[in-house]
Amino acid sequence: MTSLTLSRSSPSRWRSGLRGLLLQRLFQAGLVAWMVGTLTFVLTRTLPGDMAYRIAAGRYGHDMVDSAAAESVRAELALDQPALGAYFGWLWDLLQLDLGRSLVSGEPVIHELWHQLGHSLGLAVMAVLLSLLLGPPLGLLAGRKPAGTLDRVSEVAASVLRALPPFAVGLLLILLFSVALGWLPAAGHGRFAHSVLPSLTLALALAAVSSRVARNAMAEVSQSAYYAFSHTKGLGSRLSFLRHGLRNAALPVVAYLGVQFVYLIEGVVVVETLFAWPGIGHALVHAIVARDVPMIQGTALVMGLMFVALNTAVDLICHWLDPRRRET
Amino acid sequence: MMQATLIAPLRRLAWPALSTRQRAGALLLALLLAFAWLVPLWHDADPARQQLVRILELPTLAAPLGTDHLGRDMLARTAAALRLSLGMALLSVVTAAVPGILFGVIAGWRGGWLDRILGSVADACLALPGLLLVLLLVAIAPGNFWALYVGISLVLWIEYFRVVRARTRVLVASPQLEASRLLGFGPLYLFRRHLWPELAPQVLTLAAFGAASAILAMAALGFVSVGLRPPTAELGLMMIELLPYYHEAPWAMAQPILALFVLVFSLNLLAGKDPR
Amino acid sequence: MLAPRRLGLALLLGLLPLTAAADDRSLDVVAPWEITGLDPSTSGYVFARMGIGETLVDTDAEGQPSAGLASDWQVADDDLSWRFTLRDDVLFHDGSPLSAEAAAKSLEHAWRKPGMLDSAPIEAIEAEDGEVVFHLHEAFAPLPALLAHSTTLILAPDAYDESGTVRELIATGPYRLASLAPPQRLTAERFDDYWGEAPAITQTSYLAVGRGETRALMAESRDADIVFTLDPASRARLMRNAQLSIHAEPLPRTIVLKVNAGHPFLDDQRARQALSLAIDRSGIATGLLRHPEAAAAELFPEALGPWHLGLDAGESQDLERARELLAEQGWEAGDDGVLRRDGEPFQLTLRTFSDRPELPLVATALQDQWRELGVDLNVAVGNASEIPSGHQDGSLELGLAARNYGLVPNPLGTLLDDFGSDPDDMGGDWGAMGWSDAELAGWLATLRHDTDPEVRSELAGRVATRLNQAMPVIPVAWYQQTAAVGTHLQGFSIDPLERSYRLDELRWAE
Amino acid sequence: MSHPLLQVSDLTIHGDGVTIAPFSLSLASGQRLTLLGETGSGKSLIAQAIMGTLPQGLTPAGELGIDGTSYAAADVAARRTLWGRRLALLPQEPWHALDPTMRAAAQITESHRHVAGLAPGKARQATQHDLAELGLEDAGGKLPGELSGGMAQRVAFAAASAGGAPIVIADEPTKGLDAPRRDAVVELLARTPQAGGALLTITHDIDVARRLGGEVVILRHGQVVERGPAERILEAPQTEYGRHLLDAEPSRWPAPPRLASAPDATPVVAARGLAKSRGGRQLFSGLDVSVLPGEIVGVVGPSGCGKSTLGDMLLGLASHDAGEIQHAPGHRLGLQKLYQDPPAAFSSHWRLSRLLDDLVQRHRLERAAIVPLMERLGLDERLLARRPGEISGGELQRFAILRVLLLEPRLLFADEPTSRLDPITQQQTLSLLVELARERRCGVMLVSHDPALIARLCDRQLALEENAEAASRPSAKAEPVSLA
Repeated sequence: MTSLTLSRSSPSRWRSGLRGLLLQRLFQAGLVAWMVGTLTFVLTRTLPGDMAYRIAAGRYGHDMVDSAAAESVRAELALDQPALGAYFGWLWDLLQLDLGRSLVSGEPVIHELWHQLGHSLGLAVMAVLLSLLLGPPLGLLAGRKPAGTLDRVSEVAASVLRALPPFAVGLLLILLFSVALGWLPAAGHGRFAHSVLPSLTLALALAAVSSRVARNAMAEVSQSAYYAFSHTKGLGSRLSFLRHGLRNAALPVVAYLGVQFVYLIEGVVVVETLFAWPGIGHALVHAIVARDVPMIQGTALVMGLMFVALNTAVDLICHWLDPRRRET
Repeated sequence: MMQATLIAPLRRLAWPALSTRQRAGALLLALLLAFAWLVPLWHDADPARQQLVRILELPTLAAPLGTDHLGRDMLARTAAALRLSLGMALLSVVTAAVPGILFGVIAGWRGGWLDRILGSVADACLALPGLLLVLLLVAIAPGNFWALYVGISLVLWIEYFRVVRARTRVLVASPQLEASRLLGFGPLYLFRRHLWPELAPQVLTLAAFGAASAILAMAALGFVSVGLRPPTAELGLMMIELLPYYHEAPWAMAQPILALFVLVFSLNLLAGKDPR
Repeated sequence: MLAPRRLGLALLLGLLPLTAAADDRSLDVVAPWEITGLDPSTSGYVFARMGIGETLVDTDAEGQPSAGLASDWQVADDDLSWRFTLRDDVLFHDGSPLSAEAAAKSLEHAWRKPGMLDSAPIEAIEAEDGEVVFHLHEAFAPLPALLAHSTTLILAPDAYDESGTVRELIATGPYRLASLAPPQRLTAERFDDYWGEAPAITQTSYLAVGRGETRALMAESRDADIVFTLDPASRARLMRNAQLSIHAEPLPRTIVLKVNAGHPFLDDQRARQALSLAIDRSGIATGLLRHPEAAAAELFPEALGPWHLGLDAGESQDLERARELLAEQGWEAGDDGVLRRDGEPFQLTLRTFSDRPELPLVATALQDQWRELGVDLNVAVGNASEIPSGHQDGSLELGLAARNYGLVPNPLGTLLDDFGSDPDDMGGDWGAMGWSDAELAGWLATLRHDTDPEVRSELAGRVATRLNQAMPVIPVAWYQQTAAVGTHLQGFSIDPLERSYRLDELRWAE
Repeated sequence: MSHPLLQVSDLTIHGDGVTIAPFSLSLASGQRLTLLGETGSGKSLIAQAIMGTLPQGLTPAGELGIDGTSYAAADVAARRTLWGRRLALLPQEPWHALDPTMRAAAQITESHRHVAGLAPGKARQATQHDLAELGLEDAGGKLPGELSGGMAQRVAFAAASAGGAPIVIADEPTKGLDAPRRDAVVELLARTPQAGGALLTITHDIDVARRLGGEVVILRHGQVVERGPAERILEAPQTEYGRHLLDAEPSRWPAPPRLASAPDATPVVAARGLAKSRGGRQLFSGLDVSVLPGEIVGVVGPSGCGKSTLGDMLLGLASHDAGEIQHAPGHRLGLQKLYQDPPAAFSSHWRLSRLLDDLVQRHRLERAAIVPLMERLGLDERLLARRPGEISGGELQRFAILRVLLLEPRLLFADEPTSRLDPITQQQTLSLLVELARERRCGVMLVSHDPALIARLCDRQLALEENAEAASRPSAKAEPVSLA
């Protein structure tokens, strides 16, 4: 606890708080990388079914897969390597940031990840931005007058959206925007227009939750003593909201962003399947079915690290927004 | 004397008072439970019995909610699916709540190094890509209920842990616990009288949201055909099987979605304010 | 090599690749099958169908082998060596000419990798004075048919790197690969110095979309010009759409039940026949596949000529007869409705996979229909490779798959794989298991090298009848290839052997 | 005499269970008025009615005259425009009224900039000037969380008055502050009238009313009991309640019964050479303390000097760095503690009867002993059916004493037990405590920062020295335990 009587200039306090945070996150990233890697390694080893056959099915399709194909795959990939040797081999490659090659397509895993994860990430980022446009502003407005009409309506709407499975929402959007109105392509990828419907489907689910979080935060702020004092000081409702309401209400919303990404990945899988989007969720399902071990481990690793990076970013924003956190 | 207090906590854990909104949610849930468990009593159609001649029929007397794409009775299947989903939701809530609350109280109460360890374990668990774990677990034991359920509820305990730890820290700092300890009461009494009434509403809210997300997760897995084996009636699986017939028989697909919607909606109402 | 990364980057930066001027609009094709990579052994079927790659042998309207890159071919009188003479005016996409050496080298790569050439007894492939020569160590009549398969696409020598993996797709087809974003998408553009007649449409794209509903919606919203493989439910709806014309062609592909005849419950022919008799084929065809003629009482559809017996699917169901057959073998009905024989319940596990969405559906139908008979069936929906691996380790009891008897123009190649011509080594990954019939092996052996048409059709009839009695593989339903085509296109037709989408015959309707 | 700055005529408030009798006042420039009364007397409601911040369900009636223009009491919207410009409110517990995520200086500058309308540069200069004047030169860069109670009070005052409002309303300005800071607040408030403004103060502290001077109005249950100049009202109150209220000042309390036990009796607790440091700072060292049975030992010192820590050490709740502590032989339950904020020491979810049953069951106590003790403590039987949150602070503290006495304590550490109670309740509670302690020969250590109270009640005093002005404000009520 830095001694309070000493009043050093705030930037240096900001830096020491920051260094501590980054160090801790770096350690967590290392821990996650190792845990995720080992866990997926162990789990893929315990998967039932003969790996050679599964990879052959992944490569040559269900028409052409037969024992000859499986044997040739087994020979090519020397699959019956002892488990421990393979594990340390993988760990050593990992240290050199070489994730190896996909057993099914032969492409380097980094290459596949860049393509598929890139698309998924693009979709996720668009979904989050869209949800931030839809959810929190509505929630903040509803929170300023708790139990008002806007609050009730937005609550029912949020509950409805949270109760509908993503593919039902996706289907409705396709029927409306591409079949009936013809504005947007139903599925596929390539042009920007292709990514609108899938990210909107995800955004609606996210906005439903973030609007409630924003609404609760704003309700709490608007009943707080400092909000009342800001009014009686003469700042009036608009200035009070901008200078004191917004920032204090934004804290829980930003903190919730980190958690939201966990649920987003789940929605991405469903949306990718419905909209034929070349994302990571879709690829992951195939990788596991085809026992493409390097691909599984690479994906798990990158998703884990991405999550840690994201949480660090959220922490930094929270740090910037809330000076109190810099003191502890 | 000590055993008296040991037995006592279980009996007299008072449930929190519910707001009107929550009472409406509880009522809706009760109706669904009644529907799910009472239908088989008076409508004895077998959910798996097929009549390929009478597929996607409109509701008739014999099949009050019509038939699906294999001619199976939709009323029986929806009821069976609700039973499964509710069972799954209850199971995943309990296995997430119990460790979550236990570790949360321990971390909040003891603090210090124990708190830091449990905290970093929780963060690490959250960093694990939940989706990947579920897919791997399901691949290990394809189609069986337990692998699916463990995978889904693996990550849910962290929310309980975080909320309970935060609340416990605040309570441990307040004088009421110190006063009771000075008056000679043991830790179990302190939990029952001081911690539990404070935590109960939050836990109920998390339980309701957790159950809803578990059910939706199972439905999502069904969508990527990683879910349960046929002919199990599960809400997510039914939606996927009936999805292709959304134009020809929209009412067929609407039923599982409506059932899921009412179930999740009642849980959301029951949940009250979101403590996250 | 055109890096798909640039495509990913373009999307991320939100750049809008401008759609070209009206005339060279892109023809967008949508189908369910994903592209694994550049190698013909894994994704050759997509490149063949999109007119990017070609094979030595092509097929004519009746599905018989016809001239492709090879103008014609003869077999030496000892039936052990085949000579294929090549067309002399063929250029690869990189401008280099097609030589015998290039073709032989490409076929050798294909032969070394898993593919169709495995099932032919090839000794060596050489190029001798402008011709490709195959040396076999025993006679094999269907060799030309094998060379029509998409795993034997002919690529230029620099398409391969030293280790034999395909670096770049340099083939001879009317279209050239423009971009590839596995597993979902590729685009192609017209190859101007194509040896054959240049196609009317200049730009094409292929998109793999797994879900049937999405494909149907893309057809409706005109996002795709041609959509292949419509799911039964959407087909009825799309029929009523004025802007779409729906095409359907029977395919030589059959939904079959691979039976482990070595299993104690199933080793008796009567048990297998009982299971077959309990199947309500017309119910499955009309209710599930929405196509009554799909009900299959026998393995081979009409398109396979002499192999087709013309049995009526209507009478193929007889539940009483099935119960009698099982009773004869000592099965009595237990109180829970499941048959028992000296304490053991009649319980089996059926393995199938969801790559073809209709298979789990048919499995669920079989489950219910056999319950009527008293057979308790577990359905395990897993990966396609579980059936061949189950065949190898003997753990398979029942497998439901969609066997393509038209992989090559003549079904004999597939039958040799599935049943075998050597009496003491019968059966195959996707064919019979734990079952042998010396007589049938003999017939197949003669068919291997006898080229006289009467003998072939008479033997074919006998093989088909025997398979229909012994039921080592129980037929359930036949397939249809369906496609929804926008009315703004003309000249569309479906290739019954699924070898090509025939894009080069299409024109924009004015 | 210029026309009055603030004119209130026949102000009444009615709503669910609240009736305030017609009330009028007139404040000219330089004048001060103090509303004095106990909790529930309606003094805060009058201030809120004038300001226009009454909670839902309460409707004011009557006329207000501000700077000559008249406003209907019910027309809150009109008065909103005066906030900060003509009417300034200094809220209760100002450390909660400052935005926790904004630095102190910024919260003052924004009033100069947006209310007084100064240009950004000028507003910053004005803020520096205000801070310097209030002795807060280095507090500008700090967050409200880092300010002590007194510092927060001054920052809030600067922020409220930066708008240049002549009329200042101060709501319970000294609540939760210790004696030295109370005087600083009175001097702070006096600036407004000296600068030509008008000051309306609401307090339950008689000493503050006396120091502020001007007119004093004593309120009880919404009725004006007595009103007049401070010198007359606070020295010679006419009404019986007035006298009763003044007698509640510690300096007027009758002396308690002398300690009966012999000085050489074994002390309940004896400690020698105690030392303790916290957060790197030495709180005290070489401290000797002992308490005889039935003796009242007072503990005095500024907030944050370690009074509570000493208590925890003697009760065995906290470790001590040096020295040793002997307890008279007896059960551990003999060491008990009374808390400053009574509701925080109880779980608010259970009825008091249930809590008592738990205690009786836990220690197999004599149930018969409860009723006479309750009568002795002036606690009505019917209170047992209520929850801690549903009874007054005074009653709850007496219930806490009941709870403790049932265990026949040997040593009772009372940590500022009555600092949050009204004067009269404080007097009743403390006299009961002393009486019962003497009777049951229980040693009491009484902590308070009101020297007069300690001098009057205690047999001996223990003073803990002044330390560097610790930044921790009065033991702020813990995070609101009740459900948000």
